[in-house]
Amino acid sequence: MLSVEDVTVRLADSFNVVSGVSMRIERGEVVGLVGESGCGKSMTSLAIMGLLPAPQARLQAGSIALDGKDITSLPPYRRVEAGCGGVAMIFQEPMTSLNPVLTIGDQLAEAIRVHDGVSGPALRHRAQELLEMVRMPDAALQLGAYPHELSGGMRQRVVIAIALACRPQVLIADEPTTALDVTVQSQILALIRELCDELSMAVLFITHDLGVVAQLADRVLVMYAGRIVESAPVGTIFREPAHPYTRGLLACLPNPLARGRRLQTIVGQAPRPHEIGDGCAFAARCAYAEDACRSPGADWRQVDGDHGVLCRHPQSGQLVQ
Amino acid sequence: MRETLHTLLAPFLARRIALLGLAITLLMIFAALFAPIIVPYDPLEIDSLARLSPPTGTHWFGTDHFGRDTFSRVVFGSRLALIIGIGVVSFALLTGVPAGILSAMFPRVGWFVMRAVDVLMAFPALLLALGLIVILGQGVLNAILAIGVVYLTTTARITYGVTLRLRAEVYVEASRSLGAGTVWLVLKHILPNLVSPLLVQASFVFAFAQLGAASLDFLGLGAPPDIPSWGNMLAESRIYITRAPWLLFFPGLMIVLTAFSLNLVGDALRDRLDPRFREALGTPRRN
Amino acid sequence: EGTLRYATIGEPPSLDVQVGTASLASTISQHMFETLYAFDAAYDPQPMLASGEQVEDDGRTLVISLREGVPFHNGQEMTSEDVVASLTRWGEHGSRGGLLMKNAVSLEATGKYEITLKLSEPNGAWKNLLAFPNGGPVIYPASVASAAGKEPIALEDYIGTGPYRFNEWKPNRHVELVRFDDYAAVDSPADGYAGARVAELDAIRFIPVPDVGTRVSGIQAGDYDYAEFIPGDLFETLDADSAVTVHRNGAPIYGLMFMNSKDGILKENRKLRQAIQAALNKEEALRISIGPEKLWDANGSFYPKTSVWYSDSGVASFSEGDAEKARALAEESGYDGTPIKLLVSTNYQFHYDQATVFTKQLAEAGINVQLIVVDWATLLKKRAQPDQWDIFFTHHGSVPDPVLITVLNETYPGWWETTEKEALKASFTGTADIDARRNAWSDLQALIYDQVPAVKTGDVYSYNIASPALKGIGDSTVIWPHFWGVTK
Amino acid sequence: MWLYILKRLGAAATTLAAASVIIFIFIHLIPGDPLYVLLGDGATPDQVDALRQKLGFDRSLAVQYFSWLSNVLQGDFGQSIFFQTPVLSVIGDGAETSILLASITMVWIILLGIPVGMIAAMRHGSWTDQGLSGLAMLLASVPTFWVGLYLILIFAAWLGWLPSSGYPSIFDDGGLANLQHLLLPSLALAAPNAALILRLTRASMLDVAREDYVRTARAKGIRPWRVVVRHIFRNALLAVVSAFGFTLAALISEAVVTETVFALPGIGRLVVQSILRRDYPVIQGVILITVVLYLGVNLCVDLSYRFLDPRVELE
Amino acid sequence: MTTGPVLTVEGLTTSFRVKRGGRMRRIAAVKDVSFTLNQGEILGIVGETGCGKTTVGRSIIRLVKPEKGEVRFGGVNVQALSDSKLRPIRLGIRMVFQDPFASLNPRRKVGDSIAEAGDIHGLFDGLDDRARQVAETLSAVGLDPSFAERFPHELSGGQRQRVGIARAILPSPKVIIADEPVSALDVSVQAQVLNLLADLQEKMRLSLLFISHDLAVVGQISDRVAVMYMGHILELAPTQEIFAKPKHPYTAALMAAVPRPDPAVRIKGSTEVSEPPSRLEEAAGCPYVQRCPIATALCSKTMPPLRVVADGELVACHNA
Ligand SMILES: Nc1ncnc2c1ncn2[C@@H]1O[C@H](COP(=O)(O)OP(=O)(O)OP(=O)(O)O)[C@@H](O)[C@H]1O
Ligand SMILES: Nc1ncnc2c1ncn2[C@@H]1O[C@H](COP(=O)(O)OP(=O)(O)OP(=O)(O)O)[C@@H](O)[C@H]1O
Ligand SMILES: [Mg+2]
Ligand SMILES: [Mg+2]
Repeated sequence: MLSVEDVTVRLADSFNVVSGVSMRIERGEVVGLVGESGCGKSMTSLAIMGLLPAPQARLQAGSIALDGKDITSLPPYRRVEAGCGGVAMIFQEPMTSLNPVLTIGDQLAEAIRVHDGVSGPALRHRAQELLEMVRMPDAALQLGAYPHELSGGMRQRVVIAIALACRPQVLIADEPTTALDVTVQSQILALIRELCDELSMAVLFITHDLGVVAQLADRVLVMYAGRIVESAPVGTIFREPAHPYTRGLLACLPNPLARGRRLQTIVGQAPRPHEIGDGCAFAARCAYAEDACRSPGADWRQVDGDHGVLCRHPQSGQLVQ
Repeated sequence: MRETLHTLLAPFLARRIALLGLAITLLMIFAALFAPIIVPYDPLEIDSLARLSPPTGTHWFGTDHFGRDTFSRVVFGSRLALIIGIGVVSFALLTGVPAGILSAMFPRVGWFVMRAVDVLMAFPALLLALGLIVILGQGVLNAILAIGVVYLTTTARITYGVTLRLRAEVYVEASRSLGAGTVWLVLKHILPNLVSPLLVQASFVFAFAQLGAASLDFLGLGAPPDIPSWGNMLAESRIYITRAPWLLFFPGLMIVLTAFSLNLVGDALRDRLDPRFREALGTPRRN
Repeated sequence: EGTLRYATIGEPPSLDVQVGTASLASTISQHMFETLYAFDAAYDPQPMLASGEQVEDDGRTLVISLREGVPFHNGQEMTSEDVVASLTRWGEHGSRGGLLMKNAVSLEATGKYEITLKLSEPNGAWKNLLAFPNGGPVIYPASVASAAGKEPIALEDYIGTGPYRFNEWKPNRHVELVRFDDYAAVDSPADGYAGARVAELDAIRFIPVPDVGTRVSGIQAGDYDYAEFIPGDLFETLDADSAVTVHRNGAPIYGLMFMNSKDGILKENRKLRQAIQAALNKEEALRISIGPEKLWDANGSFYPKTSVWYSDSGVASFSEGDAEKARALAEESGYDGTPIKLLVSTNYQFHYDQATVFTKQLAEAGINVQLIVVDWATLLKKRAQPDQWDIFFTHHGSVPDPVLITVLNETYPGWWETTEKEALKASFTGTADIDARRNAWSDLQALIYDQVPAVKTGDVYSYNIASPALKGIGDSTVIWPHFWGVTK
Repeated sequence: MWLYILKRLGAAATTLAAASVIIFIFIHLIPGDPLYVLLGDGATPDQVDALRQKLGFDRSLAVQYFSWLSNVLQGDFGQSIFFQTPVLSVIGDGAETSILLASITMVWIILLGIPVGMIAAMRHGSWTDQGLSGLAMLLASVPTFWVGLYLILIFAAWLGWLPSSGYPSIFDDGGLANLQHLLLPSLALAAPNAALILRLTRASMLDVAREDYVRTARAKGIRPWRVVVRHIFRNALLAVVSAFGFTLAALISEAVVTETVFALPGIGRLVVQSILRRDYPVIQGVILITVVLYLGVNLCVDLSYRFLDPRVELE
Repeated sequence: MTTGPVLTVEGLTTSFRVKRGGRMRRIAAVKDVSFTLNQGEILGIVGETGCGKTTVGRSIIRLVKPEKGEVRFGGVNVQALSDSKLRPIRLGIRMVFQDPFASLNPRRKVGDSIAEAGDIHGLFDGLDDRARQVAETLSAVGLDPSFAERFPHELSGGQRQRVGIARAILPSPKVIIADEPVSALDVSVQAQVLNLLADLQEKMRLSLLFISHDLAVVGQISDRVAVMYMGHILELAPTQEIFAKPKHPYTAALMAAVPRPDPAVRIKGSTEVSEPPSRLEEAAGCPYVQRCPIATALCSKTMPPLRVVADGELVACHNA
């Protein structure tokens, strides 16, 4: 459905924040993209949407194709057009993703008009339908509400409804639940899952929360310092992660059920974009790193059928907590 | 030290036009400091035989109706411009900043102070300055006071706004949680963080003080006419606009250049130091 | 035909010219109000509202007959009753009324068209005083004059006999006069202010345009027809400009620096005053402040050569510009370098310019001057306080009789009052004989140069500019421009 | 809403009261005597005293203030000392000019400032943007009277295209054509203020363009220009509207000099002349009215916020 | 390990005045909260956004003035003290803030921030002593002493939070209130900071009030956990107990909603909206009543008090 090849995003002060990211997402599949803050998740998604913040960031290389059709050089409003089977996106901050001076109905209608070309009562009807689709209570009433009159969870639903108005084939969700409470988060996650199945969309779900990934994704991409370092079905990632980083990450999750006072840690911090050298970006924090790791040239290797990793010495075996 | 210098210069290095502003500003300060060395004539020297001469090799900017050399007067005028600028800025800062901080730190007192500021703000600025000048009498110091009062209000407002915001900052709260008193908070947390918004404000005030002073001079109520100031030169020579247009051109140009360069400096500082305060500092012109 | 637009330097104060002396007020109101006599081009008073006179009793009794059939703007005919009421008010409250009327024994209407004024002493200047409209005895209806008393006359009572009548005063915008169709003109050709006044224009509008550049470009652009107070330096350019006609005023004005005789360092210090006088080079000051030589005259006499009052006594001291002599005199006077406070206003550019030049000249003679630059309103207030100043700068317009010169007035700031002066002044006013009066004036002028109650700074011939379309602007000897006989 | 307006009016009344005291005290601190100005050079002390008594200036300041205040509250601003006519009619005569001048200037400001600011913002970083921003900065640094003098020199004296100065009322002969008298002054007056609005429009457009909801709008597939008009501009306008109160205050101030240069019979020049003439009642009246105007405009700006921004709760 | 209480909170109620709908209204952010913090204990407080966790912490050290209630520290009622008497108390109870970016003054060197408490109270014996103590503290939180000369913007998030902790332990306090000290950090760094806090607590015998919205984190570090909802503590129990057998229906729902990092146990969440009611509406009963599956008529009438249901387990529910 969506295929991304070798996408590289470069900042104006000439660092790559995303380097050579490739991925494929199929219809009806939820792919989780996890990684720490600043590793380039949002930049990847914005590159797909064609919404990279100019002039600070630009697409340096790579191509993006939708349904086999290259959309790399299309402006954003063409990428979402129904005709070519669009991409839609929901953003991290439900509080700021909606225009504060327009009603929910207006903002929905705008999107509907672009994609369905309807107007008048049909428009209103469709708007209400979309709100109902995201399980908004009193949908008809809420059309006239302003964003500030809604709670965070409701706003996130509106944002999702707007994305759905585009009748997208691919939905990109950039940390849509980070700002929400766990109880609300679980509602939104369930909603996305349901919609994905119902409309058989391809979903790229971006998060830094491994728990969320475990709950929702079919497949997981782990990102570190601008690169995809591991890709595997969700079960494999959590059971038998191959990349030392992934393993470290999983090991340092707090676990109240197996409560011990000390947690395992990964030493150090993720590098900032300008600190990334040519070699493996994780080498400085990696227990298995050797001199070779610090020079360029690590290749993507397939550990298993659909389990790949970007590491010279991937680990095997079950992770024990 | 080098680092501080670099941080200070950074906003200018990033933008060529800001560098121009800085250069003009420095040139003006240089002219003001070394005026007696630079100028070919005594700016007050009357020469009844060389009246209203157009720009020539001997009088680069021409002469006025007293036969005084316009170039020398323009150069000397930068002294007054500098004095007015520094004076107004200092006055505005020395009064506005304490008023603003006090109001923000002690809301009860602050209510009254800010109402007083509101009242002052409600007067059209130039009229306020005019009125004060007429009361105090003409003079450089009084002009500084009169214009200073105008900018005291904006400075107090900005200080008040920024201090309120700073007061709510987590690090201020953190300091309070350690037992810090008001004086400590103001000295260690509020003031240092006020420096850059105030620096920005200061450069705008400096720029607009020039326009304000020129307006007062133009209405004949600014610096005493025997002091060579750009505004006075304009006021004195405006009747010659048809006969000797250059007489108005050069002093006017100097006012524009000074205000322009300081605006550029302020703009660059603001963009660099305090993008957050853009709105608070958006409309400083009051004259 | 049409409306004449006159760009004035500012707003006139009250147009009640009996009380006020502002020249703009005179310019405007002379179109509305008339006096019994009016000056001709040679500054000889000629009958205007009067038709003739008889002088009896050695000049102590004046019987003046009035023209018949002269209507006021309100339609009433002017009679002796109106004249008596007007002259009475003028005598009591008019700014120059006292000069004539303080010696009045009686003033009566001795017929419908005749009045009789009896004086305790003869006054040689009587006709001049009755003819001079500035602060002078213009004739109002009796009801207006007696109702107003010492207060300025209200707008709705601006009723006179002149060729134009008051129409409206829009503050800040304009004062407008319109033609008075029933005007009764004198039956003689126009001559100076005298003779027939023919109103050709429908209206005259006096528009305040304080900025001089704007006044000039306004004439050039055709927005105004006539503009006053044009700086000397523009004279040559404007003279050459075909879009503008220039009208040089034949009656000069002159700057006056009054010395404080009541208080301060100059009080009774005649030597120091002479030192100051000796230091000044008035030519330089005039050249700088006025510019073209056509527009000034370094003339020491209080009257131009063409005047009957011209005299050269004392004028040798007029513009010596002798720093050495001044230094010596100052030393003799015991001057210790104390700054001398010179009060000057910037509202009149040439005051300030000349004061600046004089300051420089005095400094060269070792005399320190501290310029106190204020606006005109402040100056007027300050000069009444003797402790605030040593010298103040003002100017004086042309007056047809020396008795009107403020230097001679003891109550005028400066307060010059010496026995020599009193004696001379008495012999000057106490006779109607013109030669005796001229001699007395000549001595007074010499005394002024000796005692230095004030320093004359030289004659300035102001000029006004007009659009070339304006025809018939009278000869150039007038003090205030008038627009009867003018067409557009 | 009504409660809010009432509260604001209450606050404005306090401000006004304070302002009126300040005005009154300030004005009487001004040295100089209106009576000498009125009566002229040759006035005798006797005349002056008589007039002083008639006008009530011999009473104590407090008494004068309260009698003035009670008169003002009844709509009587007193008599102009200089013109001997009611202050309100003096001000009323100037009001036509000033209101028209301010309106035309506002039109210029809006017509030039906002669209050009939008263009600069949309071409952010380009030469167009830098040129326009630089020009705006330059214009904001120019004294209005200086521009005014050169405008007169060029367009009136040299080219003769427009009248140099003055302004005959539109109710006089000439009618609406008289408005061309206001063209040059309004341009001179508009220049720095339009520059300010331009910069503000540009800055707030750029700020808003960074907002998340603009990204959402783009992601929806809306055409770029529609994003600009509907999402960016509308929100950017909030900051610009708030500057209008400020701009008006600046206009009142700058009109003082502009009206003097262009010989416009407006309130600005009236007040300067009145200060020079010490015509206290007129100065008091004008300043009081401008203060009222300022407070009124600010109230309107705040109210208009409510209609532009649903988040705003009027406190 | 734990001994008697160092900090006792009783009936703490704090409200804010806010402007809503054109009127001033009171929002009770914390209602009748009571608990004790024992010597050497870590007490966790969890709850969703806006439930009043931070306000509890701020009320204890009187950064906001509570409406009612007592806070006893070392035998004195903190709430009754005058401002000047309060100052020394503030040395004993210290706070670590959630946002490591906002809680350091960007214009002060790290060393100055760490030394601030000492500076305010004049505790240093000259500059050398100050430098030495700062260096020691930096080492204690695992940072190189050279960090004293750096500015906050030169530090990573984890490093800043260590500085934040360093500031809270010089001079050493009795109680630390850690308000979401790790929620702004990435998991890999979060673990480092959690370990550091635990180590320090043990080494310095501190008592720790640990506030977080993340159940897993709280569970990891705390001895006991208090669950807050809409200003109330609904349950307070030892960690094991609360995770194994939550007694309050809200605690149970919260536990169920936490996404486990284990794809094998997927939650079947509901897609229906159920969110906390508005804080502006004061209701007499239990705040959870609308969402509670076992609510009875009584629940909407009276707020159940926090009562002991088992040894050391307190629950505020009529039906638990
Ligand atoms: N507008 C921008 N200009 C310059 N650099 C940026 C910009 N936006 C992001 N970056 C940088 O690009 C890098 C990648 O950012 P990105 O937003 O993709 O991270 P992320 O993985 O989404 O992080 P988070 O979890 O915090 O959202 C970061 O180092 C960030 O500092
Ligand atoms: N200064 C304040 N003024 C007004 N209301 C406030 C203030 N501080 C907090 N509140 C309100 O009090 C309630 C509790 O806030 P508090 O910050 O204590 O919650 P919290 O549990 O710490 O939330 P979070 O997890 O978001 O930090 C919230 O409804 C909040 O809106
Ligand atoms: Mg992101
Ligand atoms: Mg909190």
